[in-house]
Amino acid sequence: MIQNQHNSEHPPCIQRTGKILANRSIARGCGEIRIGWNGAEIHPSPGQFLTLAPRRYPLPLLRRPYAYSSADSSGFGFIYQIRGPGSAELAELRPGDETDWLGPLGTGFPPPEPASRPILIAGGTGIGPIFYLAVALKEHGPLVVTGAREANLLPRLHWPPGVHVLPCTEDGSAGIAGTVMDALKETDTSSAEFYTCGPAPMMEAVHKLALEQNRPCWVSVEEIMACGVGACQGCAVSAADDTGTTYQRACLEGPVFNSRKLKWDR
Amino acid sequence: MIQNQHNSEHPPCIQRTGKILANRSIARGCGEIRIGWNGAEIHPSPGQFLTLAPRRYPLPLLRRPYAYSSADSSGFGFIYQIRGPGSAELAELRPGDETDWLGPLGTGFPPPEPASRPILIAGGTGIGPIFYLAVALKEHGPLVVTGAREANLLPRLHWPPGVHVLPCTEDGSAGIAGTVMDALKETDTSSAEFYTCGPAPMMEAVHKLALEQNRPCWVSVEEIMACGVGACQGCAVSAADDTGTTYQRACLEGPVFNSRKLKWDR
Amino acid sequence: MGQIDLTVTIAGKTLPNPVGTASGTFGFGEEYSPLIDINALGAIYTKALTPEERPGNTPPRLAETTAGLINSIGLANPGLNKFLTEKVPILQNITAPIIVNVAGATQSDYIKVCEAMEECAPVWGVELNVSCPNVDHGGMSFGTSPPLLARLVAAVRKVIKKPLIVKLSPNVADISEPARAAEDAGADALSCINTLTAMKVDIHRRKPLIPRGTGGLSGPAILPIGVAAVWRSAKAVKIPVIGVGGISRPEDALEYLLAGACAVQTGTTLFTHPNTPLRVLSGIEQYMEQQGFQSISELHGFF
Amino acid sequence: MGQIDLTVTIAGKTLPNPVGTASGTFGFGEEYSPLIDINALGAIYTKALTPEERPGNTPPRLAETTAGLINSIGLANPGLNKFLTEKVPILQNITAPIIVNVAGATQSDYIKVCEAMEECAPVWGVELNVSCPNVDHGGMSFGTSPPLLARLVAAVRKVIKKPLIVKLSPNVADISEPARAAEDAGADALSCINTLTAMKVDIHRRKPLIPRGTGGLSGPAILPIGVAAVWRSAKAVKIPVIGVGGISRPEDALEYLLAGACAVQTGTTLFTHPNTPLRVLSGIEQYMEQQGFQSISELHGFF
Ligand SMILES: Cc1cc2nc3c(=O)[nH]c(=O)nc-3n(C[C@H](O)[C@H](O)[C@H](O)COP(=O)(O)OP(=O)(O)OC[C@H]3O[C@@H](n4cnc5c(N)ncnc54)[C@H](O)[C@@H]3O)c2cc1C
Ligand SMILES: Cc1cc2nc3c(=O)[nH]c(=O)nc-3n(C[C@H](O)[C@H](O)[C@H](O)COP(=O)(O)OP(=O)(O)OC[C@H]3O[C@@H](n4cnc5c(N)ncnc54)[C@H](O)[C@@H]3O)c2cc1C
Ligand SMILES: Cc1cc2nc3c(=O)[nH]c(=O)nc-3n(C[C@H](O)[C@H](O)[C@H](O)COP(=O)(O)O)c2cc1C
Ligand SMILES: Cc1cc2nc3c(=O)[nH]c(=O)nc-3n(C[C@H](O)[C@H](O)[C@H](O)COP(=O)(O)O)c2cc1C
Ligand code: FES
Ligand code: FES
Repeated sequence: MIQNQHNSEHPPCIQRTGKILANRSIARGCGEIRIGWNGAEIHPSPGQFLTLAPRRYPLPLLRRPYAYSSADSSGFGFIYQIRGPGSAELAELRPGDETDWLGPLGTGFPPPEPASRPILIAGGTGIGPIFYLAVALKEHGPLVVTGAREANLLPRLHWPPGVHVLPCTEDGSAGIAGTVMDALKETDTSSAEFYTCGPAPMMEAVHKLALEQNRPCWVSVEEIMACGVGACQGCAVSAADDTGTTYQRACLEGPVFNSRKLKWDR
Repeated sequence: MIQNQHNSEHPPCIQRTGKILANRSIARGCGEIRIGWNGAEIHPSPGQFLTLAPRRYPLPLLRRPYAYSSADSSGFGFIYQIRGPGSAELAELRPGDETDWLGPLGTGFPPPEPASRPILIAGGTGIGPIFYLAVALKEHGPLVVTGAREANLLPRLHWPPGVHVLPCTEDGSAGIAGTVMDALKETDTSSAEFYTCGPAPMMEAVHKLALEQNRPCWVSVEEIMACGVGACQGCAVSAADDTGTTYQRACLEGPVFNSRKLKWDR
Repeated sequence: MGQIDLTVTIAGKTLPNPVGTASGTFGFGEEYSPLIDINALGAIYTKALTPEERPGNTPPRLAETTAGLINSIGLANPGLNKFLTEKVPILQNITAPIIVNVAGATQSDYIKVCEAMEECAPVWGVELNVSCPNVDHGGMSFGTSPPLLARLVAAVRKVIKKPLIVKLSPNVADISEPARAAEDAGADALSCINTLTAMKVDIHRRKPLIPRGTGGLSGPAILPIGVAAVWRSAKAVKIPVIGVGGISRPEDALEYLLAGACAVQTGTTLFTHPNTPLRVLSGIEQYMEQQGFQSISELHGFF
Repeated sequence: MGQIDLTVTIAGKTLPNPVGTASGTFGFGEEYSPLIDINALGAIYTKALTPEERPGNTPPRLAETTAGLINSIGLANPGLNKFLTEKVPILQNITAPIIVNVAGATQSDYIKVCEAMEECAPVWGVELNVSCPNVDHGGMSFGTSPPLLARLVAAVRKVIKKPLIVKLSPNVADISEPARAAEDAGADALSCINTLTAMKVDIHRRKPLIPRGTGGLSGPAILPIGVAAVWRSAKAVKIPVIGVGGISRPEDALEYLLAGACAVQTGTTLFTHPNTPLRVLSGIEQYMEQQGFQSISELHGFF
């Protein structure tokens, strides 16, 4: 079960050294790392994230944020896409190597409203937190829609029973041919509670669908971060606010926001 | 045989990628690397050097200079001491790894005058070029005096027949107990031609001995370098000059200088 | 270790040790409390405080560069009222000295905040931010014009008896001029340096990564610029100078101290390694012990 | 590739392509000839030339920093006479445009060298170095005082018809002021930036690594400072601006070009990778091709 972090006290974060348990490729340019607690077990909720120190500081300079994709008594995991110097280091990690992690950070996904059906939509690197959320919500029979350009970009994951997965590929090489939005058109979303993480245009489309259907929608945003703990104001995202410009911190009030509370037209 | 590079045209330097043939430890904190020509054989003289590009540019930023300790048809070598980030990278190199080298650079040691006896004095990292010079001069029956603080800091090297080696350790754990200067006091240096490379105070002491004995003396200096090819004026060393301040470039006119042409009192 | 005196004196008040956290990188003190023993710090320099609440600049506000970070936060802060009602109760539980970084668009902005800080018990002293490159009205014009700076510092001095530190901009030809102007107008100490004007371009979108265009550069890349600024400032004035810019290791802090700083601040590096200030502090202690120094002030004056 | 126009026009004369080598890092042209095809360069900016021979500063002259290099060469150069007799015969065999970097202690120093360059056939143009932080009389005071700079540029303009580039110092509050002063006084182009005042301390010897104390910082660490300076200068003037500082990759050069530079220079990085300018050039070409640009000048004006 997941706890609603919204409007609640945050459990304090910790910084520890963990040993890599496994590092496997799960799609082209995409891997999943599992790390042992090494005596410092915590209980992150889906949507929360950790940051990893760069091994060759100061190149790159900043810790890199990753959302938890799993956490249990044996350790925790996340899914990463290789993009630049930080994630390139991740691909080099071998079991037994050590890494400096800091977590849990941020505010995760709230539990669904009673009688609503969780519909989870993931694109790209959004798959990690969506996987973890699906596992946590498996008793609710969630539907997961995951999209990628082509079949070998779709992460290979072991979904638990109770989770219905609808993979989509733009080129039709696996699952439904089309985007996640095409797949959603074919789906009954009248009682949906939307949860989404992925590219901004995808999340905006889901947000608009939720508005149309008058259903709740939770988005997990990605913003460049420096401190990750709410101190630097660097990760600001524009809030929907008629009275003037206000910002929320992606690392503290977010990364998960009620989609109606964000400004989408910047 | 070695050519006298002094007052002669320099053979042009080249920049190539070479494969590591071997990398072995030869003393505590000290290794010897051998690199293949990979089709680009050149003929560096003793005292000349190469520069290596840092693998994790821009940390460190600059190429690192090393004097040749060997060069034959199978490849070339140099001896390195682990000091900072550049040399730490060297210790990680394995046979088959590639390295970006640029050489031959600078002006090496001149051949000895007729009827003089080459006495070669090495301290610390100076051992590389002195070894190469000893091999080149083996028909002259050179005497090599090498110094270190203790036995396991003395590089283990295969000296060719014809070379007389006098190891010294300050703590007496191997060879003569004392410094190289102590050993030289016990040696007949009346017909010596001195060649030295190592810490500045040691070279200065050899220079003074040569002055006293009125014998020629060649020193190979170490100065931080940027370009290595004479373009930046960064590696200036003060020249002995009554008429005012003048400088020589360690990378082009040097690193080997007639000790009488340098200013020793800075 | 007991032998070594690590305290730093500014205007007759002492800081327990020379390593603080730089303004804007450590919030108002509490955010990092789960991660480091904040009461072991020499000082906490808060995020800039202005009379009115400021939302800050349009995101994105950060861009990484080679060994550096560009920020364009834009003085986002809760404003004086919320500071007094929401932050001060938290600051009361912190025993490390709190130095409030003060910013404004006009002289009266600075005076308003400084008056309030003089009355605010948990505040040890103030640091005037006359060097923020990230807003149109952030005081940068004060920092780059010695006469304007002198007038501002003299006016603020009238309303505050607590230690008054002036934070200088490196975006000048000769930092000794504003340094002297601030000293003559009554500053108790200087801090150098704030960030340098910098830009990163997204070559694919063909726009600066930061909407304002330029932001302020911090991090290891600027260390040697900060050390030079401290050396020049410390030579120009008699008041203490606090070194900031690019410190990530004890050796970096020692460069500042040897160049004439009485104390240091660590900023950007603590984002990556929150323990940086305390690691730097213990490295300074170790160096002093090995080299036979008894007090921080003995580290100056070698060149 | 044949489609793309890489030429750059300054005062009616053209450079074959936008990538040159920065003054002081490439000698007088010949040193790097075994390592790179120097005639493929867009321009070679020579080491500073002064009327009299200068030995340069007391060594050591270099210190490495995080992603940067501090130098204190001090305008070491053969002087005008030896330049004419020893360097010009070599320069005559180089087809790449030669731009002579001119320095001096006084206005008449600059005039003397510029007069000679006007007569010297292999010289394409001059770059006035009014921004060297490494000598007491290196022109830095010209670079940080717009009125002095205007007077100098106007005086030099009278003796030279060849392209006259003024190299600005980043050690100023607002680079648009000297930029405008140089333009108004008749400069044909600007280059930004020279090195930043910086210091590195040897914490064991407790002395600066460089005997003068401070030197000039270059290398990847300063890239975002240079890009900001070019952006601001290019917004302030109508004449072309040449970008220099921290370029090690084609992406870095593209940041400068998009920020308003008409051309770029690579310095420090070529010490480590001599082929940098040509690698940067081919990366620029590739980008232009992929993005559908026909000429360098189309890269400006997006922000
Ligand atoms: C809350 C949160 C959760 C995330 N979860 C995941 C995840 O589960 N899986 C995943 O693959 N990626 C995730 N990301 C994105 C991930 O942090 C970036 O891909 C990573 O930082 C890229 O670093 P790099 O050095 O490999 O690439 P770079 O080339 O440095 O950057 C590539 C992209 O990542 C962004 N980025 C760089 N540094 C940071 C930073 N410090 N903070 C945030 N963004 C940055 C850049 O703006 C750029 O768009 C998450 C980001 C956030 C903010
Ligand atoms: C002509 C010449 C020949 C040399 N031959 C040898 C050799 O055969 N074996 C050997 O072990 N060492 C040799 N050295 C020294 C070697 O270059 C330095 O040990 C190496 O550069 C240190 O780099 P680092 O990153 O490991 O250490 P750092 O921590 O970066 O430096 C340690 C010391 O090396 C000096 N140094 C750093 N960078 C350079 C540079 N670019 N050029 C010159 N000195 C630098 C520093 O000033 C410092 O004193 C030679 C130096 C020169 C100039
Ligand atoms: C995210 C961020 C926010 C900052 N905000 C302020 C500020 O509000 N007031 C101020 O005087 N300096 C501010 N600074 C500048 C720092 O206090 C410090 O002077 C600068 O970052 C150099 O130190 P560093 O390299 O250790 O970070 C800020 C710096 C950063 C990185
Ligand atoms: C060793 C060295 C010597 C330099 N000499 C000069 C000079 O004589 N005249 C000049 O205008 N700039 C000189 N510069 C500055 C460079 O031309 C350039 O402006 C600066 O290094 C920034 O570019 P970079 O980061 O690509 O090196 C020198 C720089 C270095 C590193
Ligand atoms: S990253 Fe610092 S406040 Fe969010
Ligand atoms: S290192 Fe550049 S001239 Fe010697």
